[in-house]
Amino acid sequence: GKNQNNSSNSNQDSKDKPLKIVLLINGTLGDKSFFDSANNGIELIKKEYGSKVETKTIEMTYDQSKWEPTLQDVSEQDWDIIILGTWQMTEYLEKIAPQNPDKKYIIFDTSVDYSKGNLSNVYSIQYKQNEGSFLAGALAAKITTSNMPNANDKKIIGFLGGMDIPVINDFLVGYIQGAKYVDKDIKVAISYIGDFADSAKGKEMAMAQYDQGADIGFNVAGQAGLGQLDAAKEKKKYAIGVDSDQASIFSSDSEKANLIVTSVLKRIDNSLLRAIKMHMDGTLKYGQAETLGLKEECIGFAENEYYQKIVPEEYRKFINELKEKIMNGEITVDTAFGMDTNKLNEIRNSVKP
Amino acid sequence: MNNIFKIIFSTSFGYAILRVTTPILFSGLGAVISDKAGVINIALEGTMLTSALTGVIVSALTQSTFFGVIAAILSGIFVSLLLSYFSLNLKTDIVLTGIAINLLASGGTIFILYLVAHDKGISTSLNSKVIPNVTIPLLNKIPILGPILSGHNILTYLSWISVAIVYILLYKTPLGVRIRAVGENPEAAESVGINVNKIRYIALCISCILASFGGAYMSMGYVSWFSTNMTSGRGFIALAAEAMGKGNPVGTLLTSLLFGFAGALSNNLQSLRIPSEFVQMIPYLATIVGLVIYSIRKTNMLKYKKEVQNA
Amino acid sequence: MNKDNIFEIFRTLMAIVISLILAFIIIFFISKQPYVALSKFLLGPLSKTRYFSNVLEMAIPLTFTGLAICIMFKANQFNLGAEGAFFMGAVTATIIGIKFSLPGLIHPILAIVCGGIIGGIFLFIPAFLKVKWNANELVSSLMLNYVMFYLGIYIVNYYLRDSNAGAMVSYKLKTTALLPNLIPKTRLHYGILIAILMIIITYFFLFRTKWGYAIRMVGFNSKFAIYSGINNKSVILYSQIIGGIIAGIGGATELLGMYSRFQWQNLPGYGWDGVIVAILSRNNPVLVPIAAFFLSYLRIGADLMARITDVPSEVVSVIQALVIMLVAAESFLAKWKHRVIAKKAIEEIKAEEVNMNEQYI
Amino acid sequence: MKNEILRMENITKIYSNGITANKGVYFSICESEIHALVGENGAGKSTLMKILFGLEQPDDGEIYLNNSRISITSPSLAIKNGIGMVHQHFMLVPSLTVAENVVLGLEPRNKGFFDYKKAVAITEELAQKYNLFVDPNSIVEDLPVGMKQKIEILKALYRGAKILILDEPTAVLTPQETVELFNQLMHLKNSGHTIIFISHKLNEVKQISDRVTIMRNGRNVGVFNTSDVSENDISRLMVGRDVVFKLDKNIKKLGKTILNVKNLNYTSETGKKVLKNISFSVRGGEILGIAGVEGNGQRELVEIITGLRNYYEGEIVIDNIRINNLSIKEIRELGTSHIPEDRMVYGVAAQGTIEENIISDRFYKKELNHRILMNIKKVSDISKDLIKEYKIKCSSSKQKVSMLSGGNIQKVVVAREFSSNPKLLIADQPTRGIDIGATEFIHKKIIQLRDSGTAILLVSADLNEILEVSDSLIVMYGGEIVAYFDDTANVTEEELGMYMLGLKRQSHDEIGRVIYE
Ligand SMILES: Nc1ncnc2c1ncn2[C@@H]1O[C@H](COP(=O)(O)OP(=O)(O)OP(=O)(O)O)[C@@H](O)[C@H]1O
Ligand SMILES: Nc1ncnc2c1ncn2[C@@H]1O[C@H](COP(=O)(O)OP(=O)(O)OP(=O)(O)O)[C@@H](O)[C@H]1O
Ligand SMILES: [Mg+2]
Ligand SMILES: [Mg+2]
Repeated sequence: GKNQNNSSNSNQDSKDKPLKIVLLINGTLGDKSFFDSANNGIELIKKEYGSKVETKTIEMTYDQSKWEPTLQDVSEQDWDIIILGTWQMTEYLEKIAPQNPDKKYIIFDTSVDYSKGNLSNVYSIQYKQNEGSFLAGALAAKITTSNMPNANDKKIIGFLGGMDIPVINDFLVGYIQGAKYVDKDIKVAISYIGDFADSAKGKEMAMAQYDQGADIGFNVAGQAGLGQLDAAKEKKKYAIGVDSDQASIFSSDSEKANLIVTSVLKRIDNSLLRAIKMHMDGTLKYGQAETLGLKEECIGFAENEYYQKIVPEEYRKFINELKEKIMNGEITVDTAFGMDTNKLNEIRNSVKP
Repeated sequence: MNNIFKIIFSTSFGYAILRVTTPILFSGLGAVISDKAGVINIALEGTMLTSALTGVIVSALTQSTFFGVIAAILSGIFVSLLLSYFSLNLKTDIVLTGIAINLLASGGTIFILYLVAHDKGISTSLNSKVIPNVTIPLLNKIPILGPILSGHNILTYLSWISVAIVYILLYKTPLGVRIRAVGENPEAAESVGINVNKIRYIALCISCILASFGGAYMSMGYVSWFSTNMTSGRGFIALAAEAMGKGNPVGTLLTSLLFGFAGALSNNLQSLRIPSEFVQMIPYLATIVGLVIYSIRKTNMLKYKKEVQNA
Repeated sequence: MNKDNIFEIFRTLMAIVISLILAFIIIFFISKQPYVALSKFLLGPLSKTRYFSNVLEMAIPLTFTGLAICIMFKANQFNLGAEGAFFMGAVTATIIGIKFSLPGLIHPILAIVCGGIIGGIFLFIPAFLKVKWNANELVSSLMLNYVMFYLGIYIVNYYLRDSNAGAMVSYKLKTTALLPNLIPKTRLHYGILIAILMIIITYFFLFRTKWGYAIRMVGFNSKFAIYSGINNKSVILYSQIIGGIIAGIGGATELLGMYSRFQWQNLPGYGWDGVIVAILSRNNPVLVPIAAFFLSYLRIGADLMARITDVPSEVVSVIQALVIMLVAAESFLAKWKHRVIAKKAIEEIKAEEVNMNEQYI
Repeated sequence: MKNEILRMENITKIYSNGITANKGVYFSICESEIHALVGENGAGKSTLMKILFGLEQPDDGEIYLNNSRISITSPSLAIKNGIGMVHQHFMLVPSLTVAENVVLGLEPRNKGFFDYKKAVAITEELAQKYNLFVDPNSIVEDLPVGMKQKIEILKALYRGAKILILDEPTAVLTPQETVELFNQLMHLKNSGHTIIFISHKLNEVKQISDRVTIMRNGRNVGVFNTSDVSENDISRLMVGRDVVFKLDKNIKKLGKTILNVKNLNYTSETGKKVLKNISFSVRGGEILGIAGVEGNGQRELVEIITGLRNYYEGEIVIDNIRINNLSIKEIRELGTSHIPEDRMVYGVAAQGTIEENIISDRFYKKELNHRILMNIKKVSDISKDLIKEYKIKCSSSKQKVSMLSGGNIQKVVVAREFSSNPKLLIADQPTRGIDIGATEFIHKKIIQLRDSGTAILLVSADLNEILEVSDSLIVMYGGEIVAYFDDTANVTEEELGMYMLGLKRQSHDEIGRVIYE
């Protein structure tokens, strides 16, 4: 009763009342990865629209038993748009969204199953992280076969994953494909830390990869992956960051920053701002999923000062060409989504050092 | 298989073992002291986490590694006081107190990190200091041993020295005798005028100080930042190492090394594409197996003795 | 109800009040809306059926692990493997729920039974190592937790993984395997009945059967038990196996009641919570649900506070820790209690003396 | 009258479980006296002394030392005030050496380190001075009780105790050791120490003390010059009635052999040969006593017969069944009962209720179980009957055993072990540390059991008891049987003492008679 009144009121008065947006984080902030990026999206939205929006971010923590109740709660409150992310939330959303047809939902990094019907109030955003990591793989392959100062003559590159899960493997598959695109004989040392928190273990594993002959590694492991950057500094080898511009995180430590050749960026913030803009314009396609990649600038490559400085121009040009090729569909990058474990193992074994 | 041996017999692997061992050894020694005093310190994990954060924050604020470490230790002492007050004065079950403190530390550190660094994950926005590595002059020249033993973090060396310190403390000082007496027969200790609670306070305090060194090592040596829950169960592994080392400082050193070995092995084997779940199991399986071997040997020795005697 | 119990209740209430005051002080410093925050914390769970149901939902797994640990602690076996057994119970239920086709009632029962069996088998390991070679069960069970975790993850990852899913999760369980909801519009499921049943069984087992008696005697004084002819080793074995079974059943129940597929990527932590519950309930199965409810209420209240107000969720764990430590503080107010008892006794003695003197006169 | 040195006035102590242990007690001692403190189990003696030693805090009352009021809130303050205490239960740290135990808490130091050499020297010096010879370097857990007793006294003396509290020091000593201790006490007294001496053995009280304070039910019921009162007077004041000191025994009616031990040899974990070729047997209706100084193999013998220890050589037969490979339960099912030496370690689960403790040997039996569940009414009835029969002082059958006094705890053990209709009873120190009333009661029960045909093996360090209660007797020394007496009536304490200390031994043939078949 009361809630419905509230929400219909807010719909009527939407002209003068601010647009109320809530972001649900099914984890905690501080991951330097997509939750932080999503939260940054909210910041961007605030910056863009000021008092025209009212926002809130709720951390639901990693305890899964809390996720559904929270989603249900905010759906009953007077929010206009509810933003949430990750595949794990899809089932709850598929259940709750139809019960609250007057609410709008934006879900990122996954898509709801629209064939279930009644989801015309849900907009899904997916990312082509494999495109970004394809470029990372290609760059890594170029570097390991180069005679850059910290490169060796072994054709081994590293991949440090947080956990053996589809999103991470989507990065991996693109990475391997990119590396092989450059040189068929590239080997990839692959390690999974087992969680996203233990940066010391991340460092250990990265050290092990460097010891085994890798001269560049790509970390896709949230904060645990940052251990790789320490390892790179200690072993004087290269690293590629993920999600946020990791070289700039360590800009105060130039020795380290100078080894981080680039970072693959998953711009959830951009994608959310884009979505809200489209919502304001009335062009957002609720009831549909979109997959955003390099083209939409939702996947990016940190072309910062370090990139310019460390990576020879020749390679940068090469990467730019690849980027073009991916954007215009000349190259299609494989994805780990929907790939079964055997196929994945086959790929991983094919590059075993 | 070949690859595995190549890895195991490399000096960098040996070096890695010692690096992985350090925090476990510190906490394990901490567990030795508290165990000897008859108070099980489950809060080692929380203590490490707390001091890891404190070290980072204070070293960033003061721009001094030294003060960072000192502050890390002070925070460890603070945790020990909390633990002692509740478990010794208010008689809260010490295991429960330990669990509660771990809970408190895991949430509290994130909260404080957020207050200080406006970040809930990692302290990289703080320009914190690191404890340097040192090359040991002559040692580093020796082939094989040199690269394994030299060039470690100061705290790694301190952890080895701590084994001796803890040994001397327990077996060669009046305090040590009292700690052991209190652990073994508190009534007896009380009856000779020893203040049992005071000794336990002291033991828990030393225990937490040792764990603090482990914590400081994590965030100011192992890596150069604090990140949430970065200790990832090392405090519990230390408890296991202590129990397996039968509460003996030297035994604890050996079992910590075993852990370090298994941990380093698991970190290295990953890239050989053995299912990661199994590789990650290695350290824990190794402990269980180690524990069993140790226990079997002990049981057999007893049996053997009997048989010989009664033959 | 005797005087001691009254005092216990009073002491517990005082501890709760004091820890709430502490909580309030903390909240006051960090929140711009401290009164709202506190009222959400305290009363939030009662404000909606759904919230209250959340409390009950969470109390279910806590009850299971609490009971499991209760039995093991009662036998003085410091086995912390309930965490892993719970996890493996859930994995087992997942296997049964996916790979078997069975009619409605039988399917969950089979899944839960198998979950229990697997839990029991795993906790048999530390027990066996202890009996056979006197290996410390605390260490082996602590380590075994990790082994069980990685094994479970391996099974899900390699045999049950839904490759269409965007995360490392299993296929959906067959709907016949799920435990239906008890009250519509909430998530409260039939598992609560299983939990209640388990409380009753555990209570009777511990206090009314010869096996329970043996467990308690071994726990009190194992030398006494041995001397009396009780088979210490078998008690050590079966107490831990039963603990594992209960934890395994708990894991299976939680999975079938609350989830439609397996999706844990970490140990869910109910094992440690079970230790808290067992200690708070002083290893008494009858008090386990109360302790579980208390802990669960605290958490749901704190969640609501964090969700609705500006108090960050991390502060919640700080407050929780304080509450738990104070509530379990045995000596808290003990001096005061002693003074009350002593005063009364001294009066009685004086009265006795007067009587005696009168007799002489 | 000598000078009063210490006075406790109006002491009241209430334990937090509600038990009032001392009710307005007045207690005073003089310089250089030996002052006995007697009373039944639970009368409050230990509590009063613990208050004096700072281990417990009184709820009311004052303490005056040399007429100035002091407050003793911790043992260390008591020690500072020159008060030392030797506890009823040893307060030693088993894994430490004698010297370490002696100096614990007041350790000699050398540059901050523990000076072990000095500790040894101190111990030796003290031992010399007070004639209390011990080996400073041995580990305490390996030592016999007599030795432990000496360490306890040395501990107190090392701390400069002028007032020495001895809580039942003789309960575990042989007559010779007691004599030795008394010599030492006299020596101490003459060198200006004051000794408070707690004992249940009134003959000792008569023998050694100058004055005696009698406690009953938490109160002081009188102080006397020891020479003015007889043992009977004391016991009457203590118990409130006359106590019979002489046991009436029927002539034994011997049955068939129940226990037969043949060529038993046993080596301990530490490699010491503890039992050497022990053979004897006990028949139904007979009480065979085993005398011996503690640590001469009696404990191991008992533990082997009852199944608590294995890996031995030789053969043990109970009621015609070889028990070498039987479990404790099976041995008990043959009709064996066992009163263990240390009731707190083996005899009871202190945290359990009286009921739970009473059924520990029979809880699994059909009569106490319906199918799955136990028959709690039956359990409760059995317990109530036994509480009544054995006069166990308690508030209910559901009371925790830890709240009972020592004597009543022992009665719980005795009630359980006697009520299973044993064919064989092993009674190991059945009355150690309990008062005369309870001792008398237990002795009577043992004899009752014997008269009903049970074979009884009685192990005791209390010679009085051994001679009074047992029919025949063996003496153990150094793990061997060194003497056998067919009839205890023909043995004197002194003679027994000679065998116990290894000063005398019988010929092979004489001992051989202990095997009847
Ligand atoms: N720590 C304690 N807590 C509770 N009650 C106790 C405690 N110690 C002793 N009591 C009780 O106080 C009463 C007096 O005990 P106390 O030990 O002083 O007796 P006692 O005269 O020394 O007896 P005994 O001759 O058996 O040694 C007993 O009823 C006993 O159960
Ligand atoms: N904390 C306690 N709570 C309850 N009862 C206790 C406690 N401590 C001791 N008692 C009981 O009180 C009695 C007296 O205890 P105390 O420690 O004074 O021994 P004691 O008098 O020297 O020994 P005993 O009574 O066996 O001769 C014992 O029977 C003991 O079991
Ligand atoms: Mg290369
Ligand atoms: Mg006493």
